[in-house]
Amino acid sequence: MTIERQIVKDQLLRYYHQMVLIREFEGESYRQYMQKNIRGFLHAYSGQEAVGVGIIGELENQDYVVSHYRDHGHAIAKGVNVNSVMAELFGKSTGTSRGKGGSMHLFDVGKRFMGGYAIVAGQIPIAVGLSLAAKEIDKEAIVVCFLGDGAMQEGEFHESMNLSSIWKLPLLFVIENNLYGMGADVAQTLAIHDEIYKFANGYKMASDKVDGMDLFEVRAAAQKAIGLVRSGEGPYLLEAQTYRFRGHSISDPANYRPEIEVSYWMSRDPIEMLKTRLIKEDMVSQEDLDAIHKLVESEIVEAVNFAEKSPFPSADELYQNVVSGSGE
Amino acid sequence: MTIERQIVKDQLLRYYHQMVLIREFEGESYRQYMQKNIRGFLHAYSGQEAVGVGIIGELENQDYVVSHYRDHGHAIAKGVNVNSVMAELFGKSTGTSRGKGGSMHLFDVGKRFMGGYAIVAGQIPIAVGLSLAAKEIDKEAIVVCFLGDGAMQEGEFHESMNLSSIWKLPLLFVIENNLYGMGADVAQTLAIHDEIYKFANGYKMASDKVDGMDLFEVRAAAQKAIGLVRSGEGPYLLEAQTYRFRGHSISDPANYRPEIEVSYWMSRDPIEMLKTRLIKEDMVSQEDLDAIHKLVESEIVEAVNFAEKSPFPSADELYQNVVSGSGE
Amino acid sequence: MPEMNYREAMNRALREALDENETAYIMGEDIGPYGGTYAVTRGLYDEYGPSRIKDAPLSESVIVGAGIGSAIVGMKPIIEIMTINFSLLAMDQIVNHAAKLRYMSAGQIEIPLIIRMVTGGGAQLGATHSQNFEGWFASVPGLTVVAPATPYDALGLFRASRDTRDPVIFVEHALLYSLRGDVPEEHYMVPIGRADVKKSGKDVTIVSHSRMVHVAMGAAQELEQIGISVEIVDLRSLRPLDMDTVIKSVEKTHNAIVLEETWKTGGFGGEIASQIVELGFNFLDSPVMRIGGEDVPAPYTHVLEGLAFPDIGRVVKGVRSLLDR
Amino acid sequence: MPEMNYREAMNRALREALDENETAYIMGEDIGPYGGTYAVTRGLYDEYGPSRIKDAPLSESVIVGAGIGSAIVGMKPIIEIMTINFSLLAMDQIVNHAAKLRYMSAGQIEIPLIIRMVTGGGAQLGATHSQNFEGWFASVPGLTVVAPATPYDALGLFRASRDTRDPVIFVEHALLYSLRGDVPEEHYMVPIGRADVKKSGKDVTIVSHSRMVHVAMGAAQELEQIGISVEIVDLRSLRPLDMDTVIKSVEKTHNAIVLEETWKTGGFGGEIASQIVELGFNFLDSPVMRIGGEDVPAPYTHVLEGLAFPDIGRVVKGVRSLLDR
Ligand SMILES: Cc1ncc(C[n+]2csc(CCOP(=O)(O)OP(=O)(O)O)c2C)c(N)n1
Ligand SMILES: Cc1ncc(C[n+]2csc(CCOP(=O)(O)OP(=O)(O)O)c2C)c(N)n1
Ligand SMILES: [Mg+2]
Ligand SMILES: [Mg+2]
Repeated sequence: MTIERQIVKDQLLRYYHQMVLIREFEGESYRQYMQKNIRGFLHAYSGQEAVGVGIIGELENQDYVVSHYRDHGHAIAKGVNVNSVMAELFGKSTGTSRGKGGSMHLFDVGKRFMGGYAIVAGQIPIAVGLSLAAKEIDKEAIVVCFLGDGAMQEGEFHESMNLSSIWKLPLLFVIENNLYGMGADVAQTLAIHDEIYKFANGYKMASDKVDGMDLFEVRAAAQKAIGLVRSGEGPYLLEAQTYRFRGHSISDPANYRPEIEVSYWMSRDPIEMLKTRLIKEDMVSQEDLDAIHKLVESEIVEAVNFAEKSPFPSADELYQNVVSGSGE
Repeated sequence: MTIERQIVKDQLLRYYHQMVLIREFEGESYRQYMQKNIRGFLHAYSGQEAVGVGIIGELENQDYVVSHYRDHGHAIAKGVNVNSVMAELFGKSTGTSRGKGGSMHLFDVGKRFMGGYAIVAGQIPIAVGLSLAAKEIDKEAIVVCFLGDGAMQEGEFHESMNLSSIWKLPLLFVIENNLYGMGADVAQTLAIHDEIYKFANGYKMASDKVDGMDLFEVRAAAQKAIGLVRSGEGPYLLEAQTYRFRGHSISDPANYRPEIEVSYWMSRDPIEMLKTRLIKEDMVSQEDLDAIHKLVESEIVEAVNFAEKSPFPSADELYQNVVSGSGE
Repeated sequence: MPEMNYREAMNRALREALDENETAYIMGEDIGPYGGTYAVTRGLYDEYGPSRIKDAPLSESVIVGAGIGSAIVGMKPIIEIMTINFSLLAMDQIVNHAAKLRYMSAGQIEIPLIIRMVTGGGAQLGATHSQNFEGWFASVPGLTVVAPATPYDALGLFRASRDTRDPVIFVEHALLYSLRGDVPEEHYMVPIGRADVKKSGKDVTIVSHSRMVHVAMGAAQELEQIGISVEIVDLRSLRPLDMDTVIKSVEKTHNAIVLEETWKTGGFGGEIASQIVELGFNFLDSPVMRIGGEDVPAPYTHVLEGLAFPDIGRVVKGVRSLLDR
Repeated sequence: MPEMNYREAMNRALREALDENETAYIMGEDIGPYGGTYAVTRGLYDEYGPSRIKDAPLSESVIVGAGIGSAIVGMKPIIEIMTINFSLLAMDQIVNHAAKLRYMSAGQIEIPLIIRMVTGGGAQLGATHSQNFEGWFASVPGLTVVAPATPYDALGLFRASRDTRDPVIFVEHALLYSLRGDVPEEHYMVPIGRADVKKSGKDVTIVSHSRMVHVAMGAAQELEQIGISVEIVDLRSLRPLDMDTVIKSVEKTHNAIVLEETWKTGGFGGEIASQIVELGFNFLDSPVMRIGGEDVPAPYTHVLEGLAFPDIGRVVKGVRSLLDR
């Protein structure tokens, strides 16, 4: 195998690994929820893995990622440690936010994963601010802001599109269009639901759409988008067409979706699609993939172990981090 | 003169009268402000008269108009009594809101003039609600919502565009694009400033632009827009290109505008343009117009007289109208 | 009397509203096929259809604004803001518009609008999803703020809210939905602005609303065992505020505790405590005590969240320290 | 000591911020060529240029959000929300985000952000433009709320705000901008969380902030003539709240009045009054009195507006009735 080929293969396996890790992490988090080790809201990213992994994979370490409450996938793709994520879900002091944030509020500033945000669209103005700083003082970084089709309906999205466009900020808006808000069909709630990416025209912003179930397509679209954003052309909007395989959150049986629609999208499972292609094009072997599944299995076991064994935060942490120096 | 011609002439003179009345009313209100009979904020509509008069002139009595703080023109065009408006500015109990509202908050529900609103864009969601009721229980009325180029930058505008579009509400958005917010050049604050009407595309909403200084053009555009809205086609966005002849408010000397720009737009004074055309096309005589100016002069004198002579509200009115029955 | 839970009482209240007035409609996020986040509207979409049960975009401002506008010209909108946390996005429409148009138009405009919101913490939803802003709304002239603590009051106060010709902020607590209680078949109404003595006692008055009423009840039970008799006043509405009932109680017990769930500092409890002092200074044997939430954003983990909100233990302790017993 | 007015003090404060830190910038609506609605930023645009003085679109939410985001990664944003009334449109960014990110990230995120806002009524701007919401912000853990009443404090507190590593709501009063006062040439700082006895006296303590401090001063002057000696405590910041200074004063005077401009019911005055009772019950000769705005939306006409906000006459009357003199 040539070195180039080896590099490509390693990279592809890395992507595959991330996608499987996200999927299995969430499967496990659902089980842990049933056992009441995890509480509150829990929103799974399952089905959308190719989007987060494909886009974040094209970023540099110094680039910032901003997410929302469906943030496990983005966090893991940005390199946040799964042990810490699981511990956060368990509410333990070894969690990303020492148990104070929970599933919807993951943060790892060291990795430039700038947060999960639970107010729909609330993350977008903040992403604008990060990109302002990226442009003015950082100068090397760009910002990727993930948001849903539902978040587009909020006023804050509009304000952010406008400001980032007139100031030509290095900001990539990624709309993960999974066709639903919570249970509301986006066709009933967003006027431009069938050509979302064109919404950018109203801001003179470049945009495109991509099949969010196909990692290769996502990577290609991401490369183009990121390249433009990094070159100083201003913000860019990328619509990724995708689907969430589970309900909106763990408490949602998702009865509002027609079965035929669900099975269509299930048949386009991004992990399966990637696997099939990798095997078919002989890029990796079944053994390579098996090894990854095994690895993920042990990573998940370890994450749960780590979370279980970690201590809860102590009572005095209640008052810490309210403001600088509080609770000390 | 044929009957048809007489009707057309009467109508044109009515428009001319309204435009002059608005202009002179505001001139007088500035003088009264200097004499401290009027206080608070005072925003003149001068320069934009053809927009309000042209569009409202195409409405039926039952149609609703919603305005903002620059509302004298819209109110007068909708038939609100100038005496009451002047009395409101004077803070008198004979004012449209018994002196409680002031210049920015004119209301005459009987005339279906549904208010001036002082929070930029705050009127837009309310106009959406009026049009929802117009569609569902009124069935005959439509709603016109006036807003500025600046108001488009607010999130509430976006939310209102989207909702009214998906619900196909009978709502005409009129953007009075006068090139500035307060002092901010819209080219610096709105990404799509040079083709504002196209912003409607992002909501699959019909739209057009019109020269807002030319009453005839405004009327034609209004007829088309109103016809579509009334026929149940859903909302419509009309951009009227116009200019305010005075500063943002009485306290603004408007130094931020290049002189050449000001003089260009002044040369397109909608009242002068209308006058020139009416005379040139022999639709009315100079005497007709002189008579109107005389009439307006006396109307203004009367309005001031009325306002001066009216009593201030009594102290117990402070507690009235907080909630139903309060202060009684 | 038949029993039902708070959710069922609210569901019944909504049905009545729809049945009794054909211009009544419900509008909110995910109240359609999804059935509502807290399932209060479950079933209504299928029964009444999309024109009465309006599934709205994620646009809190225009949802409230559309409610205002349609109320102005004769409809009877019932708006659901999924949780009070999201009302921050509609603050301008509520505070600058709904609350003020009657006044600014000198009564030309009337807004008979009900805005339902779920308030409160305690479900490990973290800092952005566990707040109580009803006290803020209660400080705004022009608004009416109602906060039932029982299924009976929920239905009765909702009926009264429908008769109100001004915007009503109707606050339901997430953790009360499964609470069961008696609700008569016959029609009744609970007037707005009338507090309710949920338990009578003689040593100390606890003034409270919404979920905290039940925390007070739990504490009262424990305290009973050591011979302390607690009177519990459920305000039921924060605006208008029925201080008569509160003062009458304090006159009897000579001691008062104001209990609320939100951050203690700057909470509405300060208003109530101050009025108790202003109106009942001479009845008081001890300073009015306030028990409220800790002044921290709500943490996710249960070990900390449990410390952030007032609970029975804290109230018991408070009462004992106040009475020095 | 040189004299300058409050506006000039703020302008100097802003210049210093820009001069001393190259990542500091000012962002707001119409602060560019227009010069700022209250002219506080006048001249800065020409001097510092558009990258330091950022004229923003009319988008309160994203203005605040952009401030937050850029503060997180090292800039020093100074945001101007033209008036506090418009902050309702940015409430979500301020309360759900700026105030909470430090906590939710367990300290990973820090937001050294100053948000300036003009508060208050009294200029006949009507109901939507005459409000005081600083009390709401002061109830939110994570925020710091500063409200200077004099040019000296304005500059000194702004300097301290720049050193704060958390979001500061910096509240200026529209009617104070022309107020003159001494401001030293030498560098000084006014620490946040330290109330100031603006006038010492012995019969009654008036606790207040922002413009109302001057109303209290006016009342004190009148009362002096009938032999009543008033002590005036200017809180200067509402969060943190310096109750030590307040209680020390009440210990001396035995009588307390809390004076604020906003609607009395549900105002922040309830917090202060309650704490006075909680901490100083035994010092009090009389119940704590609150004087606040009338519970009405602000009317336009001066004959009514004059009745809506506390003024010298009302404070004089309040003091006399409290002391029964
Ligand atoms: C301001 C606000 N409104 C409502 C909610 C409740 N909510 C949480 S997620 C969600 C749906 C968002 O849909 P979308 O943006 O498409 O994201 P997806 O969940 O599909 O990834 C809603 C309505 C919220 N958290 N914040
Ligand atoms: C929410 C809000 N932000 C800011 C202001 C202050 N303000 C009043 S008018 C105005 C400019 C609005 O410009 P535009 O919408 O173009 O209307 P125009 O005055 O040009 O008619 C601003 C910024 C306000 N009243 N409300
Ligand atoms: Mg979605
Ligand atoms: Mg404009």
